[in-house]
Amino acid sequence: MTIKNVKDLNKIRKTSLATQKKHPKKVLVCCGTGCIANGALKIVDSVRDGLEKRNLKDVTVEILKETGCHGFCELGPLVIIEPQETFYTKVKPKHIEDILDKSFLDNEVIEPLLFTNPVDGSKITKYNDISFFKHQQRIALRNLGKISAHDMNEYIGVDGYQALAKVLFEMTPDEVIGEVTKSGLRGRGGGGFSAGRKWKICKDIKADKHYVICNGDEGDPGAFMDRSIMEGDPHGVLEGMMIAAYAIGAKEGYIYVRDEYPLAVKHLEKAILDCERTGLLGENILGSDFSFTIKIARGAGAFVCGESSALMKSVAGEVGEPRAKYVRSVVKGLYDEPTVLNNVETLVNVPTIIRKGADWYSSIGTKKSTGTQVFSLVGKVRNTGLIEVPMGITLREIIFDIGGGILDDRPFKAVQTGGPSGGCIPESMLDLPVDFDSLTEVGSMMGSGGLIVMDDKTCIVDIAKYFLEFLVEESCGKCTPCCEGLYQLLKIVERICAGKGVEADIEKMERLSENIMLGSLCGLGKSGPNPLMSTLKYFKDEYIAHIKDKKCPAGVCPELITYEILDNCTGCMACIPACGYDAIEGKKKEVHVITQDKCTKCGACYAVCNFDSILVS
Amino acid sequence: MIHITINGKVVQAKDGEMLLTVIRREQIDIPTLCHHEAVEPSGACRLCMVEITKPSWDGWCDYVTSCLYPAEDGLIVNTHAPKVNELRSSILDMFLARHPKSPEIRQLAAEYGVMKTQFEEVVDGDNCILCGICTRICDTMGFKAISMVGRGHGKEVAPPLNMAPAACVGCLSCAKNCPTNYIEYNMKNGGLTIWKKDFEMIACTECGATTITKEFAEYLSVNRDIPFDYFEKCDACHRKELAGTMGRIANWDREARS
Amino acid sequence: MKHNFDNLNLIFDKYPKTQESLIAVLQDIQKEYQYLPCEALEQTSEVLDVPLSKVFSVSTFYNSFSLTAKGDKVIKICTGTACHIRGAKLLQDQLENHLSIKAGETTEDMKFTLEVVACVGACAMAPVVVVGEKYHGSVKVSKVKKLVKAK
Amino acid sequence: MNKRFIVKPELCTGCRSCELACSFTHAIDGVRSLTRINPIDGGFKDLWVPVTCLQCDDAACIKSCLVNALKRNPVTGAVELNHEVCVNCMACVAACPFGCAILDTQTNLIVKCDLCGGDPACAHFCPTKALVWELIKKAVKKTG
Repeated sequence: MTIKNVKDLNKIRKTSLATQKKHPKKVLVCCGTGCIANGALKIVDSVRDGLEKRNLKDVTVEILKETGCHGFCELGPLVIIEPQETFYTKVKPKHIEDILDKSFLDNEVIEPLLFTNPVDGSKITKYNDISFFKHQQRIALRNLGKISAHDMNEYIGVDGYQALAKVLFEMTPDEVIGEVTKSGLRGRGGGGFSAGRKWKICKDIKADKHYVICNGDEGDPGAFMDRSIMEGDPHGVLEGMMIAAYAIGAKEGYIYVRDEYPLAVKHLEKAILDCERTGLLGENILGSDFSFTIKIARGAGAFVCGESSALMKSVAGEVGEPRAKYVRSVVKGLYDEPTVLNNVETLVNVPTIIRKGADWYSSIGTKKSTGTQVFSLVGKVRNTGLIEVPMGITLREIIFDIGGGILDDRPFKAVQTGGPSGGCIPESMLDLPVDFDSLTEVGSMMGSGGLIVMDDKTCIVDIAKYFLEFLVEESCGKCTPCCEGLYQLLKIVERICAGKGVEADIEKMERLSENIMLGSLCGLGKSGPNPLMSTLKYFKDEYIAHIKDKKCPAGVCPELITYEILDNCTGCMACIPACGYDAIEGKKKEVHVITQDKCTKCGACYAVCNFDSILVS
Repeated sequence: MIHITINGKVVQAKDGEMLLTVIRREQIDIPTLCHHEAVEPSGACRLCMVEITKPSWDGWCDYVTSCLYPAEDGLIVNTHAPKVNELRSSILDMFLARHPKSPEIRQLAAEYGVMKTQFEEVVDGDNCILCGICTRICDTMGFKAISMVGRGHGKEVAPPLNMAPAACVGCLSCAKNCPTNYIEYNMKNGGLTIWKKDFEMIACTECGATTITKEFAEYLSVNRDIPFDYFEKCDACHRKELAGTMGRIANWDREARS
Repeated sequence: MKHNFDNLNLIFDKYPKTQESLIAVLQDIQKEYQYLPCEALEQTSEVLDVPLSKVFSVSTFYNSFSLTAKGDKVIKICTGTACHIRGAKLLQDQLENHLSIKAGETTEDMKFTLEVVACVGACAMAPVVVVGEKYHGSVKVSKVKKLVKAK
Repeated sequence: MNKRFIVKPELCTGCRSCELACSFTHAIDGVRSLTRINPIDGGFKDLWVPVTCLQCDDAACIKSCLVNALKRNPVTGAVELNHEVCVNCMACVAACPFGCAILDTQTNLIVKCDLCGGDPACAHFCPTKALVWELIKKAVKKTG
């Protein structure tokens, strides 16, 4: 059917809500990329078969929901039974019969599939009782895991496109901009620039065309919130774009999505098609004067395309080299026209801000960083996944309350934020309230919200090397300080990791870093030395250990460590085939020996040993 | 006209004209390696960076590439601020590490006091500094025969698919404007080879001298509406021809008068 | 290698014939042939009216594209930060050793291509290896050989 | 500008003062430039033709320049070459049917007559008035 006006929209909403009411019992299967990797699609099939067997085939659509990501990917596939909110983890197809009979048709709980509290080993039944979810406040992720990601009617059922209707018929573009500005919403892509002010600048420029681009080129390694949002709530992204377009007077929009995110592309394509078919995209949307179309531009794998001018070149089908931005892209962007570029997370917040008001939104978070932020909490932490929390929460709360602490109870060493442009934050700053400005102050940045937790087995110099390797690989090669300077920084760090560093290297790196930051053309180079600089600032000891003592305290850098087998070796022979270099010899039930000349220090033996018999020193 | 201050001296400039243009007009020497007036500035080499400020900026300074920064009224520019000088020598040091054999780079680096690089020299480094002057000129001239290939540290200038570029006419503009004379070409026996492509030079019908390739002449003739026979003689023989024609007319005149 | 290029027109027909479509067209070609054959690049240049040099630049700039033929199965080791911390390097070492190729190379029998890629966005399941289209999370050293056997 | 450059071969003695004047006027950093004007033997007894750019209306050199380095000066009417923009592709040298864009092999720059920006030095120094820079009105009167 077509949605010609607000009345049509409300009719669908009513029907959708009525259906929900009629079928309160539901089976929600998480179909985010993580859960699919763990076999969620097979679960969906099993549930479908199971429902058919129980003569519920006709209402499968109402009962079985293929939802977006819950963020708790490590425990996937996840199944939730509504209305009880029973939360099952690591579900296998063989469990489905039981789940349907006992949990869905009856009110029983299948204990073995419940979440185990890592702290005390107790079982937790309800979704919202799990500390991972309990401390969250979901605005950007509001629909993830709740509705079928590809069903437009369900989105409309949860107040979808109401904000669009509100701006089109009750607000002028200036009022929309005013509201978004007042809400204090800042760009979630990294820069943290006020979204409302950006829109205002763009709108005020007289031009033939204005563009809205949604940046879904989540290039920061370690962050995947944009992916989950695009996959799990594509209509939320579209509605945010439409509101932005109405506010600045754009008729065309693009979503730039990484090609590595095939499911996100698929869901967005479906959502756009649904909107076009029903008239939510196209001419005279909902009977208003507002017309808007959205195209998908697939990125092709270049971190530098997160930089606005490079992204816009990529959208135009060119090489993604940034240009110097003395004229900003909001003034002269795609095809040299004024362009608003916001990232996925920023835009998906907009509909809620419009519906609930700027005052409501700005009451959340801190004064200068309002609202919530989605973090991808990953690395050496117990509960890894996507979380959404109010700004101003401390790192300690995130890592220890939500994340459940460090994996294997090892000591916490650092948390890396902001991806390759950010930095490492040490333990002494765990009580830092997290917002845009506080992170920048300590030499890191919010970036897109990746939080990578590191324990004592993570070598900080190796991390610096890792990010430099990444940046050298991803530098576009246009400007000298970034292309050559980062390369030389990497060479110095490589030398240090190999035990060939000298003390003067530290000062050399600091000076070179400063010049790279001063001289580089775009953000990639300007912030490229951040991971190195922040680790130099907070973990100088570890650099000194590498340089002076020729030791890697974390036991990571191959040239500075040795592997030895201890006497408690049970002679299980697991390490022998794991070693790809024939460096381990030994007989069954006898202590094995490593031939040091052959050992490449790859760590495979350490990884497979179940008896802690391998010593790294 | 607007006024800006460069190194303490107030100078006039056109609104929106790039700072580098103004600086060069004032005969102030700042180095560039990626700048050519025939093409749009790209801001790649970063050597032309200068320190700018304004009285209203409260002591705050910015560092910008002068080739890309438009002049604004009241701007105060320092072309040799300490930070800028340090940046330049650092960049030249990076260049020197990458292209230790290039005489042009060595000379420029020496001018900034960098005699030997403090960084790790790139083994088997070539002399291409990836300034993109060649590719940008080729684009501007309309051939678009060569381009940047790859990215980052492994980037290079190359013809498409690393094969003789169909769109190249052998105008040699890429090679002649390369700041490090990296692009090789070979001209002998009335032929030219560049980018692995062979060309035939047009030989003057009078004296046999060569000026441009047949392909280039054909391109100009077709696309620029120039009769092809213009290209068949060299400039010296054309002048001789003109002298002959004018001479004949003058001689008639002379004879008619006498 | 000989290919049937008839399918190219199906790809071209999906998009407007402008430079804006270039990356999308190249992505489809990459999907179809697992790499970008020269002939396909030449045709793309002609059909979209984009100079061949620009097509070549774009083809070599972005990570998604490859100019050499790949094996039947592409194994991608995610080296995002989360995976790096949880041992992606070790997996790379094991896979390289096992397949006797380095990352970026293809086995002689053209069965496997090994690649390291920046984040695939499945950080919560680190370390991740993608074999063909299938994601494998929390990959352990002991599972590596199975990954390569998996059909 | 209401002046024009007139060449009168019948008055030329081939003394080459014009060449010297041109060369010195266009010197760069004290290095003399290649002359843009050449008295060439006209093929008849005692007849020299000072050959220089005719500043053609439909100039082949301008058409041949793919980087817009050649532009007509609206004041003097001369076609001027901007060396900063020129990429030395030799198109103009090859295209000029009168051979008046020339490569200066000393400096590797292409040179052509620019009427010295409105006051041609050669005319100043021509001892026999074979080269004249004169008001158009006057010229019209004379011929008319």
